[in-house]
Amino acid sequence: MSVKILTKHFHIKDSHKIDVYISDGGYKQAERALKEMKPEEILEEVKKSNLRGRGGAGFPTGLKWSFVPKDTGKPVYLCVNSDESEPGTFKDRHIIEKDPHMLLEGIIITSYTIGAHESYIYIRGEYYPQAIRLQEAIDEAYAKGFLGENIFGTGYKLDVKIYRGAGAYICGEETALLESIEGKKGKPRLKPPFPAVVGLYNCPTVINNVETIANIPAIVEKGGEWFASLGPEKNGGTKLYAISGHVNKPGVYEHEMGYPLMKLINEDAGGVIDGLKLKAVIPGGSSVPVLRAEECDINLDYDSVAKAGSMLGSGAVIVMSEKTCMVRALQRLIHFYKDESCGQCTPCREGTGWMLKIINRIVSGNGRKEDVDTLYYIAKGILGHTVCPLGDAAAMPVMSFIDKFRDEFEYFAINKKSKVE
Amino acid sequence: MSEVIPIIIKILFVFSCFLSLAAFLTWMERKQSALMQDRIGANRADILGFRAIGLFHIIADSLKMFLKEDFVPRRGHKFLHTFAPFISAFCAMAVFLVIPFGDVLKIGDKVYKLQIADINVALLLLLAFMSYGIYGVFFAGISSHNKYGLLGGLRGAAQMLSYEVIMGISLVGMVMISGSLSLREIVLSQNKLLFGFLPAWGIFLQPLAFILFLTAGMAETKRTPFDLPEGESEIIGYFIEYSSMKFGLFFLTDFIEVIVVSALLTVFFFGGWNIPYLTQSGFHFPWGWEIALSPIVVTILQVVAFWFKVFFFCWVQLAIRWTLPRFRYDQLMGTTWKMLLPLAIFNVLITGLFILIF
Amino acid sequence: MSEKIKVTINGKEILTTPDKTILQVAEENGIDIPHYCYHPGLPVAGNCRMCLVEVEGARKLQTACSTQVRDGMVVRTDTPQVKEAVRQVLEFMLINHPLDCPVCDQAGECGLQDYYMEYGQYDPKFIENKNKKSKKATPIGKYVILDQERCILCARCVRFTRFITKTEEIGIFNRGDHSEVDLFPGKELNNRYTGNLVDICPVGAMTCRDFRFKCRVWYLEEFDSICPGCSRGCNIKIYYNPHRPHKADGNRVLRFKPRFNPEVNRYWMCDDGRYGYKFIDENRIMYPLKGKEEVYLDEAINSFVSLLKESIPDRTFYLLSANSTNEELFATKKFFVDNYKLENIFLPDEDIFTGDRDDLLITEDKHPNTNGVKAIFNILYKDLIKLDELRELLEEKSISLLIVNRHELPEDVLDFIKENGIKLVYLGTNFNKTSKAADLVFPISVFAEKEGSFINVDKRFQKFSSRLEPLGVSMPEWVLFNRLSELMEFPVYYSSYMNIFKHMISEVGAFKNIDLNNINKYGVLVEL
Amino acid sequence: MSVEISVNLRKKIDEIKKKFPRDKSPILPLLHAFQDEFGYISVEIEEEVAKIVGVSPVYVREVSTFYSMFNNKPVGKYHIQVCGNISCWLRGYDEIVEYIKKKLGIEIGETTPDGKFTLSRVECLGMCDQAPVMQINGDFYGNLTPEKIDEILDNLE
Amino acid sequence: MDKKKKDLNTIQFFYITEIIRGLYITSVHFFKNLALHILHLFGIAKNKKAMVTYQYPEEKREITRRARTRHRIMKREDGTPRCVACMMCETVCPARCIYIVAKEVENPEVEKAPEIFEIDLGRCIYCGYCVEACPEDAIRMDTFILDTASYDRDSMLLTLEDLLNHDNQDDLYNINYMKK
Repeated sequence: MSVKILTKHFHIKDSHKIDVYISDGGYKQAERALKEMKPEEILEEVKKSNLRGRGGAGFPTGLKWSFVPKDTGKPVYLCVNSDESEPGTFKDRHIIEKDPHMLLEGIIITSYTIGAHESYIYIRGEYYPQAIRLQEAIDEAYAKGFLGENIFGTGYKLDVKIYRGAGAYICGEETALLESIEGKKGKPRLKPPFPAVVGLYNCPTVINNVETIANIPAIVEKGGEWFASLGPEKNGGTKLYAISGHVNKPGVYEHEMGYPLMKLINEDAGGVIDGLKLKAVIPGGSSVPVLRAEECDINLDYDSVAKAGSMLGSGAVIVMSEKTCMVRALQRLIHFYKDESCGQCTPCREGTGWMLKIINRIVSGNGRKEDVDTLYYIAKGILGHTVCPLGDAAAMPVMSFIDKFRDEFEYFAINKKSKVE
Repeated sequence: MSEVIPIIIKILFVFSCFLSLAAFLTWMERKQSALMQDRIGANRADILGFRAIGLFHIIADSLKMFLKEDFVPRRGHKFLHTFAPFISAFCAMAVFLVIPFGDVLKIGDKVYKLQIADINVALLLLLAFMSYGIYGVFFAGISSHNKYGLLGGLRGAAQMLSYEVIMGISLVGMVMISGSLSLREIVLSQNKLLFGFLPAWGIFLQPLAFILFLTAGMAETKRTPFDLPEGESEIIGYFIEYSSMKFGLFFLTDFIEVIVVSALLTVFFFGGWNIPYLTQSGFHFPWGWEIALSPIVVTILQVVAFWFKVFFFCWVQLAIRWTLPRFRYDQLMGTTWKMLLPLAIFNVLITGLFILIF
Repeated sequence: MSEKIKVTINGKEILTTPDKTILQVAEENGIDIPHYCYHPGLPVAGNCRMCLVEVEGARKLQTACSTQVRDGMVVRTDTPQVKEAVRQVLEFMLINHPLDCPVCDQAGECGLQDYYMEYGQYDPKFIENKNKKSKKATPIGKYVILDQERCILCARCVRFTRFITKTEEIGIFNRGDHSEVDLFPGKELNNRYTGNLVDICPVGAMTCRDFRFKCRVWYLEEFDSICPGCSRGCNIKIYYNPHRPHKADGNRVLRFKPRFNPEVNRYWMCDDGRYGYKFIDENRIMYPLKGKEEVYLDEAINSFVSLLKESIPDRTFYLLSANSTNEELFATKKFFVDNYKLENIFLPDEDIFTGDRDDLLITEDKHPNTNGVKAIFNILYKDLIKLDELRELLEEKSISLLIVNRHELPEDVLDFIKENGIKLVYLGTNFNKTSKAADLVFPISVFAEKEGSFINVDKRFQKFSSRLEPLGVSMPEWVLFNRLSELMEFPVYYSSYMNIFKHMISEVGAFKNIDLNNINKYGVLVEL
Repeated sequence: MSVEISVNLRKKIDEIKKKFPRDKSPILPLLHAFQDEFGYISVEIEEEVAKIVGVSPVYVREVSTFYSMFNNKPVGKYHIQVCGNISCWLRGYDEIVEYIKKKLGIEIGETTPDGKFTLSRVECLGMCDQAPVMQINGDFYGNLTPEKIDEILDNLE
Repeated sequence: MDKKKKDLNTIQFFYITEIIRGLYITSVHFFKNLALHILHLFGIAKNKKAMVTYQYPEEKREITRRARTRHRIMKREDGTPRCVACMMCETVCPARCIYIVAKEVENPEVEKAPEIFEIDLGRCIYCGYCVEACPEDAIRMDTFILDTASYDRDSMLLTLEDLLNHDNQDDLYNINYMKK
């Protein structure tokens, strides 16, 4: 069996309870970090670990932390992004449900490193039971003195607060998330300035994904080099792969970076359902380009997937069998992006609505052959012209679906029925 | 007293004849042009639904002329402006004083010459009056305080002066042949036969003079193709600021001049009242036939013949007007001085030579 | 910021300062970058995405409105990518924009129309139904009408109410392509600058209820002027309709719009001033009145002269107006004070210090030129007389001739005048009760019909010109005093406006730092 | 029409204000609290929240209309939200939602006449491993089949 | 001059022959038409036309269906004018013969309608630009009413009522033109 970092407590009963966590060696690293290490040392370890942001963009975490300006006189904030709304993604939910204290320990270390005394966990509004569980964990940690004033007797002060979203995919975008915490509409901000300089309440802010933060205790424990050794070059550590769709055993599987995709589908997830043939895979959550079955022979790390013309994203693998109609599948996706577009900037606001109207028309049997080109044209018009990456996220699947399954779209538009159904 | 009454009667007769002919020409011009152009022409004026092929337009026109506002430009010369049309009309009409429209009328023992005044220098009088006509045009042009009027007036004056010369010289030949300046004498001189059958009309004796006179005469009337002083499509000419009956006079003068030119053509080149082979006792054809007629019938025939010839030349002039386009101004002046004047002088020389020889 | 940096836009090297954005630098140098959400008077939003430009080294196209210039930056606005991007963004903007330009009052000065002509997708691909929104042509305040369907969500209005008036009435509700600009249910716009929303709206989503449908904007012509609504002296443009008199009941002036002046009003003006233009065309005195009858000007002037000659200066009383221009006041002073030797010349305080003011533009003093009166007549605020006390004053000084410039006299004064047979001469632009009670009325042209200058509350001397003809025989006051001077055989005679203006700035001490040849378009500060 | 605030809610409000003291941050938690209490966010509630936070009500309305979880119309006692995104759709969303529609006799976005159920379609609920999924008033139900739906809905009734 | 003028030959140079030729042509027309007219008076040879013109009020020339004739304003189904007073026609009109004053309409779908819509036929040059410019297809020039002459200027002014007074959508060619 491969190394488990994030899921190592998952099998234990009541793993979310603080006592269980402590008995399994929890909060040791936080204590050690606060008492023995300097923030610079931790930062150095994290940089060495090649840990890349697990939220989707894959930005090196250590680098991100180092952007925080020192001595601005303003407080520094840590925001943990748990607004896990990308279709196909559910790994953060597993961490929060089964091991919230690992996350909290990570938060303590991270906050200490960047000098934050206040930390927000932005959890999506739909995760109501999970929010309750996390709140329980925080309360337990406060009771033990791991949070609050004078942590571990070091005099270090940290408050962790949960902020519940209310159903907006866009709040997963870091600046939109900040806006949301500030009590506004989740409309992404213009960058620059980046949140590391001007973030929450105009103060320097670090925003990291839950999975990223949960990796921190292990890095502190075993050192950055060990972590970096786990995956291929520039891709350190293990990754939670969330697999869903037409597979027999959907779920979260932890593997080292660079785990082969076909192995994940066939071995971990138990293969495609009903023994059907594989048709397509979306390897990193709905917003990344789709891969055809024959392109799926790749390793799952940021660089390899990018080489194959897609993105690892959040590591959410969505598997589609040969029975899947790609037109209808794209309709679902466009519907999602149209629904979740914040409406701030023009191309995304109008473009997604327009794409939905066209694909709805195709699906309802009123399509024309030109519509496929129009769809592609609109997607191209959105791509790269928006404030935030949601526009790109909406455009990329459309372009890749049409690139790779154009025959199916044209068949539907001309013959008014699906090619596979 | 008994001298005066016949003259008054003759004046009334002549004036009623050519004035009604002038009025008739206003209608005829329209109708003729219409027929030449496959149109139907003026036919709208009606009295109780009766249209009389447009003849009522003459009445309608004159009514309109009389009823319209009489207008003098604000900065125009009021006296000259008013006076100019009268000069024009008067000079044109005065020519008829000397035109013989018949031989003589014998009633009982009285013999009346069918001519208002038989003056022995009639030709000079005639040319003089026609020259005076220029004043009308010129005054009209300069009194209007209008640049188009002025231009028209200048053009008119230059044109009329130039053609006046041709007109005079072209008639010298006929004067030489007849040996008189009296029109009556000139007509009478044509009342014989050449080679026994050809009437000794000016046209046969002086064909070149006929063409020259016709051209100059038409230029005198300032009608197409010599209508540069008016030029409807460009400057509207010397009477641009005229309205009502003052314009009417110019308009009428136009037609009177047509008749004048026709009458002069008749007198000089078509034997005036002469009808070939008709003598005081009746027709004497060269091949021997004779028709005896009473003198009064002969006189009537001659008068009718005169007016018929006049009418015919009116028709010809109108036809030319609606056939030819307008000259350019340089062409107009070039034609007079470079072509017509040498030809006219040449004509005089040739005539002199012939007279000398025969 | 004296530090200069070098930026290259479309191959043109530009020296500028680093505190500016690409869009500002481009605009200063005559390079047109299309934009909707950017407005120089508002914070940057960057949401319309029209101002995309190519910045060398950047992976994606950048918004010119939000990207600050750096030294050595190379920007291109004319590459095919930029053009294609702008065209597509414009197309996105238009897909849900209703095609009701024929109805829309913005047509003719609409950002969408303008840019469509330049960047438009002339081969439209959109064949779906347009989104319907909840408010189509709904009044949202006294002066503004909202049409959500025409809105392109540039959020200029939202930012205006948030950052300029700080009244925060407008928000963008819902999300995605159902986003709509609206007020909170049951509320309406209740700030005093709502007209600016109409100005800043780049499309026809917010149109003016007052101007609505009166006239098409392309019929209008404009000239620069100064708002006479209060002593702020906001710089305005007057839009008038010279060629189509059948519109708007024949009124010439149809609207005021603010004109940029960084020292006075920036980009804005208040509703009171903006919609206070109606007096220019309505209820005007056009011809001199003697008693109640219209008379020829000569006759009226002769009557005035005989009145002046009958009354001795001690028994004559002149009420100045702070609506007169400096030149008029100067002529008044020349005529009445210097030549006629009048001492009873006063400025009443009418509605100065009403307490109606705010921090943005509106001032208490509702006259444009109170400072001008101060400068020319050396009157201090404490010297102002109160109209309520006018009656006692008239009685005390046993006045026989009262000359009123534009004021509305209180009822008791009018009664007093009637009872005591005081002759009342009224100089004014519009009819009021006083003009109706006057023995002699002279028509004075309004500010929009004459050249002149005002001094605003901050002692800023601002000139204005005119392109309107005076209505009837109305004329500037100085022309009237000129005629009177002639008949009274006084020495001063002004042949033209420039004449009097030159004389004024050379003679009035407060104007000594005005340079005749170079009067700043933003006005000159004078010393009072 | 003013909003009556219960003692419990008042306590919650104070707590939230203490926890998120800065700027407009309390708006979202407050709206959550009010929605828990009243079931939906009415215009009056928005004004009330604005008063509590001390901002213009426009801000609150912007927020409450922006986030999909805040209902701006009254909903039934049980708000059934069926995930319609790709993973759930791949695993049979269409049949599930058809079944619920038939069972309750309503279309998406409607409320049953007795005011008990409101059916709506939502985007990904983050439960793709148990697709197809629905959420009823905060509780998740995964691996749905018609039989399971019967069981769940019947238990609610 | 691009084309060189044809040089006159010797005979033409003297002009006389050419004048006679011209006179011949015109005279032939004259006498032929004179004869025909006289014959027509007696009802003979009516099938031979003596003229190419039409005697307008009595005879009418055939016009095509696309001819521009007097204007009309189209109606909506409820009878209100389709015009929204956008002033496009007023703006484009080179003769400035259109006068529109707009008013507001309660219905937000319509919003704007003409209060005054007048066309001064005395000024109109029938260029048809207004029809081209109209974005609502509200103004058309297809009434086939040609005889708009009048004795005073006021009656040349068509009001909105006049312009709306037509049978909507029907074949106005047949109604107004052919049946006369």
